[in-house]
Amino acid sequence: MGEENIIELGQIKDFIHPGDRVWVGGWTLVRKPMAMLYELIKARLTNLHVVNQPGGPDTDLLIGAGCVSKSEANYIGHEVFGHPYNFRRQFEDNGGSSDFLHDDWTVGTGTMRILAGALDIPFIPTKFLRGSDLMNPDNDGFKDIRTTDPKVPKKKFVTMRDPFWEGEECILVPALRPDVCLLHVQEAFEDGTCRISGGVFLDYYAAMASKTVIISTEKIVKGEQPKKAYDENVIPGEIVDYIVEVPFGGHPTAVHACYDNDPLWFQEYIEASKGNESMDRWLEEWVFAHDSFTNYLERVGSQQLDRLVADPAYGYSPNILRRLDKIKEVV
Amino acid sequence: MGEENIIELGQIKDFIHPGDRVWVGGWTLVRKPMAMLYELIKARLTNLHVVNQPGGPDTDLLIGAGCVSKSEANYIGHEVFGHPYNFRRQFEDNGGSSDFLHDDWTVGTGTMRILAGALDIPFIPTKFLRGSDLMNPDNDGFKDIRTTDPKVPKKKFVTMRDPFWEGEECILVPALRPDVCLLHVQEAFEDGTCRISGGVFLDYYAAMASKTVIISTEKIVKGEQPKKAYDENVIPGEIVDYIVEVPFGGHPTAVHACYDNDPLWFQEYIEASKGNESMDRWLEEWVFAHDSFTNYLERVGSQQLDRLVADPAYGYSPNILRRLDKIKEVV
Amino acid sequence: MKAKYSNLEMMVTAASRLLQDDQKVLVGTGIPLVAGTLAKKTHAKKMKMLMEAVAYDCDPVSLPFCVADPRAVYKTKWLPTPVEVMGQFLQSGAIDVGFLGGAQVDKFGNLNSTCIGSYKKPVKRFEGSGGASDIALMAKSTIIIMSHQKRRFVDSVDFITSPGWYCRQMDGKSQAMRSDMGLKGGPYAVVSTMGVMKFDDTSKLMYVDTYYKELGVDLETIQEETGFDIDISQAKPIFPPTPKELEILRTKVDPEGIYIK
Amino acid sequence: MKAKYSNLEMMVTAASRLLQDDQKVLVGTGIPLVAGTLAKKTHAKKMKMLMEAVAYDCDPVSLPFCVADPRAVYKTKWLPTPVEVMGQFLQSGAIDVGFLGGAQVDKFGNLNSTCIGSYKKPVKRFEGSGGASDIALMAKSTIIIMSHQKRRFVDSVDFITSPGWYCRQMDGKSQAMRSDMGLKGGPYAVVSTMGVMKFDDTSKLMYVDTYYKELGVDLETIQEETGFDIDISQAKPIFPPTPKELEILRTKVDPEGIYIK
Repeated sequence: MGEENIIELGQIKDFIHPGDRVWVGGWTLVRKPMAMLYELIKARLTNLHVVNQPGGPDTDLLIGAGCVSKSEANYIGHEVFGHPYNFRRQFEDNGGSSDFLHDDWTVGTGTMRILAGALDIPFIPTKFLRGSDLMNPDNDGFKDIRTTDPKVPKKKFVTMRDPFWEGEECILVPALRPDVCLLHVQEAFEDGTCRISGGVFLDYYAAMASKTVIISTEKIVKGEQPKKAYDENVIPGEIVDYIVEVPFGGHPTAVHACYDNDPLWFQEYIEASKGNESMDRWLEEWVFAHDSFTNYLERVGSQQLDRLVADPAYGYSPNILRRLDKIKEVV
Repeated sequence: MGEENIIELGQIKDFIHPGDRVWVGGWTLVRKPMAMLYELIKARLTNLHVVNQPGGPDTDLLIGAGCVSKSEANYIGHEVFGHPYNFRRQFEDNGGSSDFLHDDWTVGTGTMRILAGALDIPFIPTKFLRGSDLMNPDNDGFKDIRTTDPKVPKKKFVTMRDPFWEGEECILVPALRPDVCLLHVQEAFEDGTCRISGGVFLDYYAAMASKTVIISTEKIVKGEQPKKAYDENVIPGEIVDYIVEVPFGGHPTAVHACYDNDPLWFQEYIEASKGNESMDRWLEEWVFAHDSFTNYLERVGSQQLDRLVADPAYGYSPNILRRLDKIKEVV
Repeated sequence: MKAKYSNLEMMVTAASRLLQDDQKVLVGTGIPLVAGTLAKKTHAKKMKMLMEAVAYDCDPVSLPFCVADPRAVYKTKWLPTPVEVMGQFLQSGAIDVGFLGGAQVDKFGNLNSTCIGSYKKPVKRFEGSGGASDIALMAKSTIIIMSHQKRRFVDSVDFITSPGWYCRQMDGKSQAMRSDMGLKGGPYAVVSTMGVMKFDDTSKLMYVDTYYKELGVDLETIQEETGFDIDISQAKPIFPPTPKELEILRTKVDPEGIYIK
Repeated sequence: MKAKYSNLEMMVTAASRLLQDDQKVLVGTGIPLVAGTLAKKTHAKKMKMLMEAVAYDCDPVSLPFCVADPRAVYKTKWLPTPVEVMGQFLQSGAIDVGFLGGAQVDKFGNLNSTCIGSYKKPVKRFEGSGGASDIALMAKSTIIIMSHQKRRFVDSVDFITSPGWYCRQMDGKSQAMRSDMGLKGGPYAVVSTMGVMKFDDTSKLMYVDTYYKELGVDLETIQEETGFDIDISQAKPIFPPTPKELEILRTKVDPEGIYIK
């Protein structure tokens, strides 16, 4: 990309549309492009089809804000912090009514599917999925729309006999083909080249597989770099469409070498996410009330942000107290 | 692997057997494990099945020394230095008689096949191969042995319709499953962890896909390393079976940041490779005559080795004269 | 007299003892991670601990929140992606032990981390498989850790997220024994808050191998808290945590008391 | 008067002029690399030059021996493997121009770098496809560079290594027009030591677009050195290399005279 593609946070909503298959980068509690997601919620985007594998607060939040009508994921949750109540309510209340469709996968198959997407092959064989109820055709969450929705594969999987070697039964799974890919990285160059530390997860593959790639970065690195630095680059600028500089843009998730998870945010969010009314209040206070991400960070508080800043020697912050049941004692 | 798996060059012949499918790492003129190959030739190994994609002086040399009975490759040659006469003679003289079988592929399909091997899936779809005579069943170099040789896939490729998306015709190609993988790297730790600079090519995938992985390294790095250094590691020790320290072990090929191609070697080798007798004389002088790799390097000459040493600022040597037709003028 | 350790501490210690040097162990977050870390810091220092998202051969000095946590990659020698860890190491059968938790386990060691009730209209919906289904399928052996309650130890799980010894067949409907389906691996043990369960070599049914006698657990309680008839005839009292195991667990593995509260 | 540049220099210059800014160009070693480098150092500075083994957006200060040469990765911003360059960029159709050489080309732009004579008992055997077959198939457009001789410009190649406009069908036997097979891309031009050939929009047959008049090349000679009837009716003299093009080619691109001897 060129420098003309360095954008403002407010612009990203223009590049995402209802019905789009959206890949949200990072991994559950780590390097999630939260600042960009808050923008999408403020823009009241609806009918998104979330395809990232796995999902964390990013996905539960988008669901809770009413932005999502379809999700295919292997996991949606907050790991040790608590349960994804917005996601849960979709099933436990409306019993999976047609206004929210969910298709269950696994980390192994999700990985193979986005790899196939990056290779631009329509499907890929895998050994995973066998032996589980995920193979039961009645449990195919997208069963009713596979023949009608062109953004969904016509089948969840197909079995065939290996014609080349021992002739074992194989499972073919369809490629994931996101329309939009949202990633948050530590550093990006003006030409879109990205640098990620602490693990790339599936971000590179998702960027390669997606039609439009939008990246928020802690820092835009300007000017000529030493060759050594180049060796750390993991995403070439050629496959990046837009970048936006957003310090703390991953909060409340952890960004290696920058800052840690914010347990206080999770405690408040998870409590609020237990009911529709409390969730709406949370959205009002934490999203709609802020006309800029700076306002949001003020809401978090500079004292808390300082506590989250990573110790360069570790890549995380040894200073945050992580036992949610004890946090109240110190705050 | 453990430190007990750090071996001597002379031992590697014990881990490779007639009939083995051998992947030779590097890329045509770069980072080829030549010192290990000279050992295999000295051990008079025969009936090897070479599967690396592509091949350079390594493969032409193994063929010329009579070590190879089968090869599947997308390219065998010396790039700008000249033609692979030993490889050529197999066809032009004996017309591809059964004592040497060759199966032609492409870089794209060779890449997909070793990727499938690393994923341990029996085959993978690809868009490559279409439109060319490589799809003509009469041109299948392994046609006669596919049903009888268990080390060869039962079919060269299979076509099928994509059942998931637009229903386009796809080509499935079989995984490559090397028995032995021979690589040359710049640095290895005592636990087998490898560091490669200047491009990994398909070395990681080949190591992952192979039953036995033997690595020659310019240097074995001892002791605890700084975290920063760890980020450069590309092959985990867990998938490495043996390592051997051989400075200049990639000569006459180029090893990034260590030394450059040796045009003089190529000039003499290519000239000799034009006939069976001259090739035998070359093998006598350059391989069988030396009881150690040190002897071989003495034959190359310290003055020439000095000329090949890479300039750290470039990763190669700006000092070698590269026009073969002019070399005689200065040497 | 009252034991000087908790059921949770006994459970983590018992689980850690099942891990050995030279094994490649793929752990999930939570208690499995705690047990794996305890093993690495006690009897299995050379054991390689992997996490699906990025961590390879990790030995955290502070317990990660999740498998992608910066704490998991601190000082690791290699930073793979899930394509390498799951797509290559696990899928190629190179992982020795998979270490899993779940919401429900049944008498054949099938695990459920998807939902309670029907899949379409569940009474309770959980986070989903994550890597559990893949790990239970492709690891050479699986160890399950779970709190011992009647609602968790059931005759047959509501949803087979992670296949045990009696799996779903390729048609997605009927069930068959794992070996008859040509699947390798399978659950080796279930470590609970009351004891360590294993599986009969022939019937593949869960039985009680050891129980936490010193903590006041008796076999009747285990049967009461198990939703199916379980063989207790071979049950032996477990060897309590050593002072060293307890000290390392409390001071080195989870000093913050994140998991072992 | 005698021209102050060689046919080889004219060929490289003509080829470089076909490349533009903002294109992703996948080049093979040899003359294509020289022409690509010349383009980057003259009119197409922003063009991204890729090589199949590792090089991404390279701008060598010294000409590489091969696509994996350390000279190719000098100062490049990213070091991919062939899985990314070929498996992902090329296979997904993200490469704008493929730049190829070969031993034989036919009137439909099919390329042969495999063998002369029959495949099983060839008169001459070559190195093989390398990435040429893949590039000719998946790049949005292909440019071929080749010395102009009757034995190289043939009516029909002995072996279709790299598909042009009239390709081998899926049965591996019959031939069909590229578009009828649903294949994208195709050869855009053949740059030779005598002129620049292009392909008719409808018949897809090769015709002479420009020729090197100033170097004494005439259309009769081109027809003589071409193994099939070639349309010369639209042929125009080519614009000679500018002093700047020649200077950069001789002093910056190949000062060692490795390719341009």
